[in-house]
Amino acid sequence: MEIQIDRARVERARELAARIAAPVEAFIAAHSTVSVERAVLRLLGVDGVGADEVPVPNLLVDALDPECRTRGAALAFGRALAETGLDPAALGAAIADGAHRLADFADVPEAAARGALRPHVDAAMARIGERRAQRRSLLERLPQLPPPLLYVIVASGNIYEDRTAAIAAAEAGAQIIAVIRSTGQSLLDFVPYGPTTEGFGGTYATQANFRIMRAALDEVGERLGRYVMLTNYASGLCMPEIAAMAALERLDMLLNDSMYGILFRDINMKRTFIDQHFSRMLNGYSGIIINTGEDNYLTTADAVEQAPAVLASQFINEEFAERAGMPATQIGLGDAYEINPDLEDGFLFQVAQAQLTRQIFPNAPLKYMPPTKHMTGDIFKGHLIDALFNLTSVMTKQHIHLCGMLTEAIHTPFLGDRALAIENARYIMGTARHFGDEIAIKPGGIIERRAQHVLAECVALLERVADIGLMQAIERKTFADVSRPPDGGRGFDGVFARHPEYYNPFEAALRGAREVPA
Amino acid sequence: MEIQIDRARVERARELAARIAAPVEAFIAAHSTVSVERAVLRLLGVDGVGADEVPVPNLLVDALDPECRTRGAALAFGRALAETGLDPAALGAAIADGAHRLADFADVPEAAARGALRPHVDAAMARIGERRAQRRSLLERLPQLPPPLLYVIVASGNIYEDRTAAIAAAEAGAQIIAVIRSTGQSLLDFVPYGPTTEGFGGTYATQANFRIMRAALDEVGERLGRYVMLTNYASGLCMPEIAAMAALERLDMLLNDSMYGILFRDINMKRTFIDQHFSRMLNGYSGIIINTGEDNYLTTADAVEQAPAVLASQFINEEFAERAGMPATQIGLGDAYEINPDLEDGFLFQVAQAQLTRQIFPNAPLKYMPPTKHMTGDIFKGHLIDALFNLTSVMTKQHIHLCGMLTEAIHTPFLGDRALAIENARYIMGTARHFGDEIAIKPGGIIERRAQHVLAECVALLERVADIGLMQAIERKTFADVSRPPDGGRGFDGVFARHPEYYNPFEAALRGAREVPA
Amino acid sequence: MSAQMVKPYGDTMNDGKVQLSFTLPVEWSEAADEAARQLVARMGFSDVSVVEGRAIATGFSFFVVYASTPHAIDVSAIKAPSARTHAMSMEEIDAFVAERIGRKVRIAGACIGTDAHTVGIDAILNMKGYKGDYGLERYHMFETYNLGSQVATEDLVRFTKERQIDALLASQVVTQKGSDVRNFTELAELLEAEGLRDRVVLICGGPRVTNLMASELGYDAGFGRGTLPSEVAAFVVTALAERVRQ
Amino acid sequence: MSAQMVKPYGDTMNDGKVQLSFTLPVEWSEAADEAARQLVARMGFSDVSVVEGRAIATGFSFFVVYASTPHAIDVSAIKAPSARTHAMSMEEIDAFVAERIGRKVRIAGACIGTDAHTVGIDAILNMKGYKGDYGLERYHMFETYNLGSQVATEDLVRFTKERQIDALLASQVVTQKGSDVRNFTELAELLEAEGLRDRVVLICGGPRVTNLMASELGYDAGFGRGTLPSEVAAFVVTALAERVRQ
Ligand code: B12
Ligand code: B12
Ligand SMILES: Cc1ncc(COP(=O)(O)O)c(C=O)c1O
Ligand SMILES: Cc1ncc(COP(=O)(O)O)c(C=O)c1O
Repeated sequence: MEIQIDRARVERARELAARIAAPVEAFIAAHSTVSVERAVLRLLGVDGVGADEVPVPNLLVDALDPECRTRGAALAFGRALAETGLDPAALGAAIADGAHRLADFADVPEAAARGALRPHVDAAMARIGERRAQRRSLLERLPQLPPPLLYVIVASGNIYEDRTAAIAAAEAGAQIIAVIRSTGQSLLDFVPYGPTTEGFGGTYATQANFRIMRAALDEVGERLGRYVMLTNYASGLCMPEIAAMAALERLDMLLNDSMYGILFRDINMKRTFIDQHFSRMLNGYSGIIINTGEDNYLTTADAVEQAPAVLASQFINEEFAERAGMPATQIGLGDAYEINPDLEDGFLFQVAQAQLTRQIFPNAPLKYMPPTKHMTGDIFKGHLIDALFNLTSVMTKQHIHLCGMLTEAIHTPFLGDRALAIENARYIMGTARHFGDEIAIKPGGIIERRAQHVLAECVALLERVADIGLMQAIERKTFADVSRPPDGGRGFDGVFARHPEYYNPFEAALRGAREVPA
Repeated sequence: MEIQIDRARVERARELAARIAAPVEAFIAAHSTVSVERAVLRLLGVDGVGADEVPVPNLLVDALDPECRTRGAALAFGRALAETGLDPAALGAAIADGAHRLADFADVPEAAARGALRPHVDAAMARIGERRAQRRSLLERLPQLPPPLLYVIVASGNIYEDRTAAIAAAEAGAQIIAVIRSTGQSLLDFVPYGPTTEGFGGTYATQANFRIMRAALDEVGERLGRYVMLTNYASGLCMPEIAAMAALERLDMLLNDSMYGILFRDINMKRTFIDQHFSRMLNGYSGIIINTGEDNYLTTADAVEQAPAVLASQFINEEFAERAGMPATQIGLGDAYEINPDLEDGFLFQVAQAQLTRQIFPNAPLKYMPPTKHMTGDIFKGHLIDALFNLTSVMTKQHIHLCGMLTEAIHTPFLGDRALAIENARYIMGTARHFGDEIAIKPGGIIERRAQHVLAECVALLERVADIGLMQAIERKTFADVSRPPDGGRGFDGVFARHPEYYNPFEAALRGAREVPA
Repeated sequence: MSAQMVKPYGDTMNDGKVQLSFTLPVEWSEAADEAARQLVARMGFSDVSVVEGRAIATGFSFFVVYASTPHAIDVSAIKAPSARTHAMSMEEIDAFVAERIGRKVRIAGACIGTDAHTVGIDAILNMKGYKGDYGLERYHMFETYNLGSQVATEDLVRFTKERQIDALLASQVVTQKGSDVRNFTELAELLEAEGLRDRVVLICGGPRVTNLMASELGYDAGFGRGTLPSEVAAFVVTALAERVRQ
Repeated sequence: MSAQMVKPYGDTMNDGKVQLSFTLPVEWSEAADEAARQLVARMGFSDVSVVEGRAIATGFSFFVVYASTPHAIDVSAIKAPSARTHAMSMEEIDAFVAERIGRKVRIAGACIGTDAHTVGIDAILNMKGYKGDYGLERYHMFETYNLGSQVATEDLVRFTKERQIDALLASQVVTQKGSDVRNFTELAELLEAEGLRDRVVLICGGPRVTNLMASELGYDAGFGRGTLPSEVAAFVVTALAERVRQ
């Protein structure tokens, strides 16, 4: 199955994406954010919470005076490390309880600071490298079933109920488990701490919760003889920190988009661009596959109309990810099955879009999202819409397949709903396993014309964005019909310009490790 | 969408079917059955029941002495008509209550008998012709939606509850309503009389029930602006009579197969062959589309293995129907979606079979039966199997589409089940309306190879049957793994050889009207 | 009105047939099927048939059951007036406002509490509207404010006071742990406390909202799934016109 | 054994969540949704949420409902022993018969009453078997008679007597209006009346049969959906061996 598409248009789209990303990257290179700095501290080994449950990395970064902050938290912390001889965790705790103050070490020479940081940077890099190697060897010993990889969410709010649900789902055939975050966590400018049992529409992403879930899935993976992947969300104000925690706890995937937070969470665009870059450098090195959020264009507006925007966003996400050093095989671009089920030939349009994406991004582990918007309380019809989504996915060889729930319009999934959803996917993908290989798409037909139209419109859209610049374009409602000003939105106060002497030891280490283009 | 098939093989299969049918037809031409004779009387106007609810046509035919019977019931009845001057209904009643005896008119000259029959034969032919014309004009004024025509069953046992169910189904989108018969009616050697409210797993086929349902569907058809078709079963010991009743009451379709009764109801094969022939002559003239029963091969044995037998049966049914004067457009050959849902690539096999049938019988209003055997109490999975059946049907342009019920393994359909089934079909057939037109089947792929294999095996099977003769082949378990002896089974005592002077006025009239090959 | 008792209908009047499905936290076995059967019998059903029972995970089994309920309901006694009764087109509504109210009507809408599901309230308010029915922003005689998502009830009440809002539209899509009822109640109480309740037509909406629930919460109307903007507009102007008359 | 009370499980232990669907013979309206809600409440459920309600025909509406049941069931108290407990292979069974019974076992099976659904009983009896498990005809130590479909109970009892059958297998697939229970009961009573009941291992089967129901009907065992021939064979020979021993 192949659609004839104009390769020159695809080339043009990639050129435009590069033109769009280049100036943003220059901006990124000259700035940092509080979350990047906190991620650096976390990687060095700082953790725990102080008074009022404020995480120690926040306490430390908040304690930096503005001038000092522009040089990066690492230097200040390195000075204290050099002087006190404490290890990072102990030093963090000592600062948190007031026994030390970072400002007191301002006089320590920069070289000493760098020297004191070195072993901890190396240790962090080594630990992440080990996690990555561990994943690789587990995957060899406990191979997954062939894609589409069935992915389900757990969202009870309680990490222990989530664990029960995740194990049950894995037994039923799920290959990837995502723990949905509690409502609004993406807007918190800190990462909660410890195991949590009270979330709302989801469960908090904390390092302890990551660990609990990882252990449970490793155990069930051994039992089932196939590795079960774990996913969480790195969108929001703490993108870099969550990427760091995920790297340390061997998560396998992270939701991570270069524009989602801006458009759908009203997070400041500069903050987002800087954060996504550092988090993606980390993801690249830790072998984590990112999942981008193009599905959101489709749930908030008409899916037929939004198709070109989805493709444009995929090109932009790809470009930003590559600039952060990620290989194509870790860039899980998003798409979704959201066309109105009552539209005649809507299935053909879905096939067109899914196949177009597959052909344009042949090496990406595409993430295919299920129908949500048009799901209703009619669970019987909903199950059928999910079935055609499953069929489209297996036909067009999508990689990461989020199982749709027949109760999507009703509640976060029940344990039984998940079992039915997985049964649906397994049945459809088994009985039609090689259907996509068995058919050819009619040249000049509805499907092909639709794909070509979407591509053409996408190029036109990217041309406009390249002309005015991405930040301007976002301000002018080019994406998802929302306007966001460059200096508005949440988290802008956490953005700052780098001092010429700014130092982030991991940036260099990650570049070295992965030869990220400068 | 087209599969490459070897046209020479198709030609060969048709030749073989002709070779198979020819000797059977010669046998048919030399025989008649009690049911054929009763059908003749019914067409002449004989109806009603005598003592013990025995239908008058049965009383009359049973009263004929064996010798007289060999000349056909019409002659004896014609003699009485000529002599008494009564109309057929009154004469039937008079004989039923003993006021007259057919034997008393033996001396009336044959010419007088024929003369007395003529106006009633003409009236019957005219009435059936009117029904047919009425259907045609209704279909013009109240056009149906394009095929696949959604077909659902009603089966409450009570004709009035059935009527409620039928109206509801038509409103929901059904275009054809079949009233399933009560268990075992096909084994009764008479047709019950009057409206009935107590059936078992179905509702009795009676002329009064036909009329009640026809009236209800005509009414709802006017309201909805589209003609709603009515179907019943002509299989069994009363095939010709039911065909006659259906012609008079403007049914639009009838289940009618040349071998089903033999194989699946243990009805005598000679009886069946003779009965199917006369009933099909009638069906041809009355514009009734027959539905053959190949689905039964698949429900009683493995569907993958039985595929060649299904195709062979389709060729044989086609041949017999053509020999009875039916045009291709009235020969609704059967097929079914019965492959194990858990078989990898089973969907591809189903598509292969459905498309093969479509290509070999391009003008037949194919009847596509839903999954039944592999349906379980898991209604959610069942609904999905039905969905892929619906998809296959719209892709391969099947004509008569029996909607599968998610509760197939549980109970005869509830009103709500039918609504969900129709919703399923409408959703799938809408969203994938032109999918079949948009794809080509890979040459030499799984689908094409499967289709070619089925055709080759079918030809091999027909060769064997042609060699030994159809009756012998049936005895030797060639079909459906059952053996039926030529003189065994139900209803054999109702078969008799025609006297050289045998007379069936409708045979001639129907041949004249439709120019049936002799 | 005389009582009209109805029961679920399978294929025969009053057969009471109901389909159920659920998960039990038990390992599957034939005894688990029997447990499911007894459980459904204990719920008061008769003719219980466990048509599917199977393991879906270690320690969990899933069941599909058909059974008959003995219960009937008197539909003639159900009091659930719809808020969607005044069918008027956009043009008719604009004309109605011009004639009966004589000035522009000020309408504010928001998705309250922590709820960020704006698609529903946007469908009612935005120009574009919903299913071909234009949104309230397009009406000439409405001045419409869309406050967006996650709006605190205090902010909404302050806005109502400041802008002298005539009709207030609150949306809730997330219903987990009763958050919708809590937020709606809070809004109504705050308006009451501020002495504003009688000055506004107060409306709530969302996929789980019913008009009955709305009136129990002290709202003038409630609109559920599939609501069209013109239905809401018609209700608002009719209610306002009645107040004007009084 | 201590009580182990379980409730349906949605996403949290003991939330009692159940899904229901049914048709009501009423025209759809918001009041019909409310009628559905009250009806389910009357059935004893709490937190009733009518998530779908719509017209499916003139005078009929269809509903999907989620609700919580307060009922729990003590699974430790369920008595429903399975007949499928003696796992043995065909070879083991043949060897077992040779050793413990010392002669061929005579088995007769039929689809009784007016039921013509032979696929199920054939799956148990025919050589070919079911899901890769050979049928009883293939066992060396069985002499198997498949009497086919629509076999009158009298005929089956006569056959049992004449051929000195050891184990009798009766199938019922059609369950409408309780025909299965009626036919099974008739067979058991007739065997009793003829003084044959104690001489045979009496087994029933079919998609709606449970072992519990079988024992209530006076059968030695009952086998439901998905039964394998070897499971039935193992039960038969074990039961016969026990009789031999007694
Ligand atoms: C789109 C969507 C989102 C989008 C929302 C984007 C946006 N800007 O709105 C995104 C992806 C951001 C999202 C996020 C979340 N979502 Co959400 N989402 C949905 C989804 C798929 C569709 C909702 C929708 O847009 N429907 C279409 C509109 C047109 O319908 P409607 O809202 O019913 O509106 C109509 C009527 O109700 C009425 N109406 C509505 N409001 C009002 C107000 C008035 C005054 C009037 C008169 C009428 C009216 O008129 C409208 C037109 O007819 C639903 C599932 C579903 N299919 O319903 C889940 C769903 C609502 N989401 C859910 C959840 C849990 C979440 C999250 C908490 C997940 C998480 N942990 O992150 C977050 C929470 C965000 C938050 N803080 O609220 C759950 C809610 C469960 C529950 N019952 O409580 C659902 C049901 C999915 C699920 N099964 O888990 N979601
Ligand atoms: C195939 C089939 C037919 C075929 C039967 C062919 C044949 N030779 O058997 C035909 C087309 C002839 C047919 C006809 C009818 N059928 Co039918 N049919 C079915 C169907 C689709 C599959 C049944 C089947 O073969 N299952 C596969 C076998 C392997 O499973 P099984 O029977 O459960 O057997 C297993 C176990 O139960 C067990 N088992 C079974 N018996 C025994 C016995 C013993 C002793 C033991 C130990 C174990 C055992 O072992 C087997 C292997 O594991 C079902 C729907 C469905 N999906 O279930 C409807 C179904 C059973 N039929 C039904 C009906 C109503 C009819 C008709 C009355 C319709 C009509 N009005 O004409 C007729 C009646 C015929 C009659 N007199 O009985 C209804 C019954 C409703 C009810 N619950 O009462 C069903 C459920 C369909 C429906 N929803 O309407 N049918
Ligand atoms: C890229 C991305 N990140 C995160 C989320 C989750 O939302 P939140 O912003 O609440 O974390 C989504 C959900 O759609 C998403 O697509
Ligand atoms: C051709 C044909 N006739 C009739 C029937 C109905 O069965 P019965 O023989 O009980 O009428 C079927 C059912 O499958 C059939 O296929």
